[in-house]
Amino acid sequence: MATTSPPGVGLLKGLGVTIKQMFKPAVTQQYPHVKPDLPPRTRGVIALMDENCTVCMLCSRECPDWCIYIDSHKETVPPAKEGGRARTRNVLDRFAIDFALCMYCGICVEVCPFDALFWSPEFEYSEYDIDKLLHEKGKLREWMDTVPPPPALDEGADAPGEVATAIEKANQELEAAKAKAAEEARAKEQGEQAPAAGDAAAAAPAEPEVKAGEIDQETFDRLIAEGKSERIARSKAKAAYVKKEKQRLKEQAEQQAAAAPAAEEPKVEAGEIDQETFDQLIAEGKSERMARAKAKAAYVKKQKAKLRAEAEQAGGGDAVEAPAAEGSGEAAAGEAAPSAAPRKADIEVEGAGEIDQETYDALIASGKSERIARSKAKAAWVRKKKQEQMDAEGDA
Amino acid sequence: MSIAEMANAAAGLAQFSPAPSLLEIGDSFWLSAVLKIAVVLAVFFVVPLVVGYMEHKVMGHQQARLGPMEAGPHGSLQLVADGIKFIQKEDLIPSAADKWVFAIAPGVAMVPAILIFLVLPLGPGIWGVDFELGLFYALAVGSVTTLGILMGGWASANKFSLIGGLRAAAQLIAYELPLILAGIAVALQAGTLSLVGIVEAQSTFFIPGTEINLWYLFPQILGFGIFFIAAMAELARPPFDMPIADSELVFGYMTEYTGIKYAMYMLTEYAGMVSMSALMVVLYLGGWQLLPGVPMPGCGGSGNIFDCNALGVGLGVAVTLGKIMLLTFLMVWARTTYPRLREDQLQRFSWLVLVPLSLLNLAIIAVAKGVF
Amino acid sequence: MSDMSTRETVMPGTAPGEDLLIEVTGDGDFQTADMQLSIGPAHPATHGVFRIILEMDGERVVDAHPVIGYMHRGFEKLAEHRDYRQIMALVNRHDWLSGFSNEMGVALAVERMLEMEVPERAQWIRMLIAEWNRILNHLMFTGSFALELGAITPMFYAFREREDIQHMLESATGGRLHFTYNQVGGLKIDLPKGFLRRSAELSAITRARLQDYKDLVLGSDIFQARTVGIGPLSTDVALSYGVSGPTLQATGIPEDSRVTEPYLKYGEIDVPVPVGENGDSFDRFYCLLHRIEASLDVIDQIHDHMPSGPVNVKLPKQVKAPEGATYVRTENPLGQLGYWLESDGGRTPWRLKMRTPSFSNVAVMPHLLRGTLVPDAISVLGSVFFVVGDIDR
Amino acid sequence: MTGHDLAFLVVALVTGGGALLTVTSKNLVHAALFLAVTLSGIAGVFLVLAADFVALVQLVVYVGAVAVLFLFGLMLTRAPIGREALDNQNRGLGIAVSGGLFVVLSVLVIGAFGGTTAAEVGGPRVGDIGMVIFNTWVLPFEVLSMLLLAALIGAILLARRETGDSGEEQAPTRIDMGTAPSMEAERMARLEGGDDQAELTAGGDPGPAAGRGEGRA
Repeated sequence: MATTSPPGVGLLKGLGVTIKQMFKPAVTQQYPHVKPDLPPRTRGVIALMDENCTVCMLCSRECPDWCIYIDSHKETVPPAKEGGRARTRNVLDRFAIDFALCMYCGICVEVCPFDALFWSPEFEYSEYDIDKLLHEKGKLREWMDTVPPPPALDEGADAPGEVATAIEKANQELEAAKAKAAEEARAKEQGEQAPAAGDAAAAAPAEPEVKAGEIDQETFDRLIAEGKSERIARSKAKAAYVKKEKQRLKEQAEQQAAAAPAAEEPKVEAGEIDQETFDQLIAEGKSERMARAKAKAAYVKKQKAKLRAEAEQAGGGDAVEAPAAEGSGEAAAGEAAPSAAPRKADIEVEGAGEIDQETYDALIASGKSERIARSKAKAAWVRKKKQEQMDAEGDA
Repeated sequence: MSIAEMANAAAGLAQFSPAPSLLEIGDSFWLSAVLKIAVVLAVFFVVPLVVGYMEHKVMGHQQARLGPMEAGPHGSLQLVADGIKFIQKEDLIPSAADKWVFAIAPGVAMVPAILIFLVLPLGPGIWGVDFELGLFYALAVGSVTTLGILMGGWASANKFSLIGGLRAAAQLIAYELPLILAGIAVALQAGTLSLVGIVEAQSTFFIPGTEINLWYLFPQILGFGIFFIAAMAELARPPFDMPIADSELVFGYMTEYTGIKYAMYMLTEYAGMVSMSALMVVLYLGGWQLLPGVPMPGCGGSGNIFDCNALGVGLGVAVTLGKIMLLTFLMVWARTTYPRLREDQLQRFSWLVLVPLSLLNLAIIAVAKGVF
Repeated sequence: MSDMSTRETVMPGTAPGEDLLIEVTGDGDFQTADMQLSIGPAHPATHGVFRIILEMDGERVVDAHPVIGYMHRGFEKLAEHRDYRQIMALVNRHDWLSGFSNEMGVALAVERMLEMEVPERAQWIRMLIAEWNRILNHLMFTGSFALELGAITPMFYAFREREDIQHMLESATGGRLHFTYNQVGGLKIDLPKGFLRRSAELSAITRARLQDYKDLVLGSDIFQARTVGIGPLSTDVALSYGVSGPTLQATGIPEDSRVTEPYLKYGEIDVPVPVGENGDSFDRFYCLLHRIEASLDVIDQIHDHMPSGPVNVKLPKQVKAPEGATYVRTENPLGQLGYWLESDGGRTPWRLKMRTPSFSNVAVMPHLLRGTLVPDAISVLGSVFFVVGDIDR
Repeated sequence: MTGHDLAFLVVALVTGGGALLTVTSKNLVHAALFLAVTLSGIAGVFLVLAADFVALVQLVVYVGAVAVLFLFGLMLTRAPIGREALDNQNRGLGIAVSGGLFVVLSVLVIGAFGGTTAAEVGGPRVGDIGMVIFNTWVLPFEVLSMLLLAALIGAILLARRETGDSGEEQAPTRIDMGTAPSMEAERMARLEGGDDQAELTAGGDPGPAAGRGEGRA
């Protein structure tokens, strides 16, 4: 296989390669002085558009290493129209990504159905302290400024879904506008006035209705003037619009509340503690701090329950849904209360090797492979045993 | 070559009169001694750093990179920064090591490297001592470095270090022979072992029938090649760096060394590059002479290369350093280009190729000397 | 010295309670005891946490014992608890130099089980990126093998080329090493504008620069002195150990899954397969370098074939492979990669068994190392291409 | 006491101390290193006596080559290196022989040069040495070089034979590590017969074997 050049020629050729390279420019990038030019799709850091987040928890659940932390609570939005139903909606309290754990797979960005998560090519956020790699909501929101617009797709690519829809819609509108213009032109021809048909089409009246995706023109103009990219300006303007809208709704709600004080939400004064719980915990030997936190949580819970009961007794409209999570004070204390009832997972079943013959036969009959049938049957057996034990305990 | 010719050639060695060094201050022995030591140490510590910087940059650009850029303008103080770092580092001695031998080994390797600089002529009148046996002295002292390497390799109590030390010793012994044989051919032609004398001899070696002098590079191009390869092998420079082959032996005899001791080994290597290059400059490239047949500006006629004014001295030193840089550049170039050989291939190359060739070279020179 | 003629040495073995007992009997004062030299787990030549214990007589290797498992991360078990989307982000990490090819193997397996029609364009793009991924991998080994033989420069040249290619791939996938670009049924998103033009450009540039490696490494007399005839591997031995990829092709047989069992659209194009003669270190490197050229040929053909259209199919919210099992083999850069996927119909695999090329390549190592010198052992270690994560999983 | 005398005294002390430590050191490698110190000291003595050529020969031959070869040999062979106690029952005899040798040499040297100073003798010039070797002593010189050549060739031959038929000379090495029977059988086959060995190096460079011999020579 070895090349059959005379000895020494190979050595000289090698010298030629290196000396030629010496007079070509080096490819080194002097990094801190020269920043790398990264493509828009680069997975550098995850940015959060928190206005778009609906706390659906999809990202957190799909994350392979569980590095996304989300806390939220529910708020009741008063009915928009009088006599309507009050709605509840999730309010994001905390959204944090631990970049010390993150493996940059991008699944969270991919699964987010509401366009709340984006990749940014920004990468300079290393820290001396690993704790600081936990980016909270505010910091994640700041990364939004660095999110570049998505690159144009290759010529051979299908247009992305939303663009295809938009094109279709635009075409329809264009058709409609043309038809309308033609009609108007005909009408105006009759009235011996003939402005350009195009003008008429362009002068379509602005929609008075407020739509999602509307932007706050003022903010948009200001940001553009500040030199931000159009994309960022647009997104911020959207956010500003949403914020304004929220403000408006809140004001409306307050006005309504002032008009009808009875409809006020059950409110609990924070800061107070449930003395009973506190004493009990102290007696159990917990630290004062822990006890205080738990007692606070207990107080809040009790008060809420009380208020809710009162509200229900009063029979006032819809019942307020119980918060899904325990009180936020308790979550902060970092310890979930152990549940009193035995859970299935806690029950130990002896003899894991046995199989549930019935299931096994059924599976074999349905044409499953023996291996799968066996494993499923095993699982079925364990499940049964557990159920039996639980039943037994329940009886006792 | 007849015995009578050999005797005549040897007799030529006897006609020696040491040339004066400009570093002599009046008649004071001690003052001039201090001055000489200062100059030798300054050269020992500064020139290897310059060579090291050159290596960084040349390697960088030959590898499509820039090399160091941060410490000093264009990274020129990188090695100074490295030196400071080495001093700050913890001085570790492995618990199983022979502490005493481990500690003095880098010194044993470094001291001979300094001593060689004593006889190297850097310019007209710029040398420590014009020793009658200069060439022999340089090669003899240089061979002691082996001992320091072997000591370090053994004392580290590390298998990789031991193998590295043994390889270094085997390599140094194998390449001592062609190195000395090539050097002897030059001494034979020049009729002296004094390094200054050899430079002088090259200023009076004319192309037959003309007044144009020649360097020994031209008659002894074979000897130069042998000396260059043997010098690289002796210094364990790539492609002959088996003693420290990082992919095989981690770092050979230097594996366990840290901090200042490691720095001493490294300095020894670079000082070795400089001293070997300086020897080659003296033996084959006419020392501080500008170009063959071109008289030195600032010096007396072409016949006298010692009678120089300040310009001539400065130019002479610059020319010597420039030639040293050229030779070290060649060594660096080889380092970036070649993979390393295997120890046994290197040994075979020495015994089967270089030694016979150097003997042939010696014979040619001796016959030529007898004929002309 | 008679008391020295028999000596027992106990050395730490590969597992607790399995210490190796080395007994050396000999006569004569110059009989030397064999020395154990532990190359790794942290050694410059093993590029990863791989350990190989050499029993040496002087510098000659008498026997070699590879010790693997320092990087075991339980990929196969982890995969049983991850849905298919998460598995994509998982499998591109066991052989981190062949991320795309790994993901593709799993995607192909699931698609095969679902009997899913993958859009044409997606298949061609997969091939394109897989070939670029192969070049990235081979460039890495070109550099690292030369580095292990003491030539430092090819590594830097290889990284220069890799940087360009990685930047291009990043523009499409967002990743440089762990692409996570595949999904069941195609790709996550189409190529960005200009990608194909850049790909064609880089193909020409890389092809031109390959000459540098040939002059600097392959043609160098010293390189040939260090590799020709070192660690020869016969085809029979290679096949009995399950060796694949360039290491197998070096023994002289053109075995390549892209040709012998074409997947994607490899059947529609011409895939050159370089082969060696003796299966020695030189031939292995020769095949590696020429596989880069072969991949560039393939890439040029892909450019000519690239259709337009969608790159993925609409997926249900939860992809579930139907019950059953399949085995998918693909030609990974390092050799044949196989995924045995068994599903019970759930959202995660019931079992995902990996057959990785590095494992087999390392298994043959002791056979190659016996009788070599330490420097040749390094030459063998560097030319039997492996990634430690791919051995240990 | 002149500076010259002082220098001699220092060098002589180093030499003598090195010699004493060489014979009393319990560590073989340390002993060899002290021997190197002693030999360097002797080079220093020559230098003080203005015999610079001899001093350099001493350095290059004894320190640069002999001492290194000593260490080389110690490290290559299985000599008891390290902190093992090194002692000899023939201490008394050794002292007697070396003492006697010292007396005889002292008497001879003082008898020959007693009363002359170093300055009077003067260091021999290289040219003089060359003249003497190539004129008066040319025959012994040639005979000696033949002897060295013979020794060199003999050493290479010895080294080659050692590795040439290693299949027989190599003592059986048994390694019990609980491997699978097939592997074990394969290993035994390899160790007993030369077939597998031949296959391993077939087509390969025959160099390593020969090369190692040279390395050792």
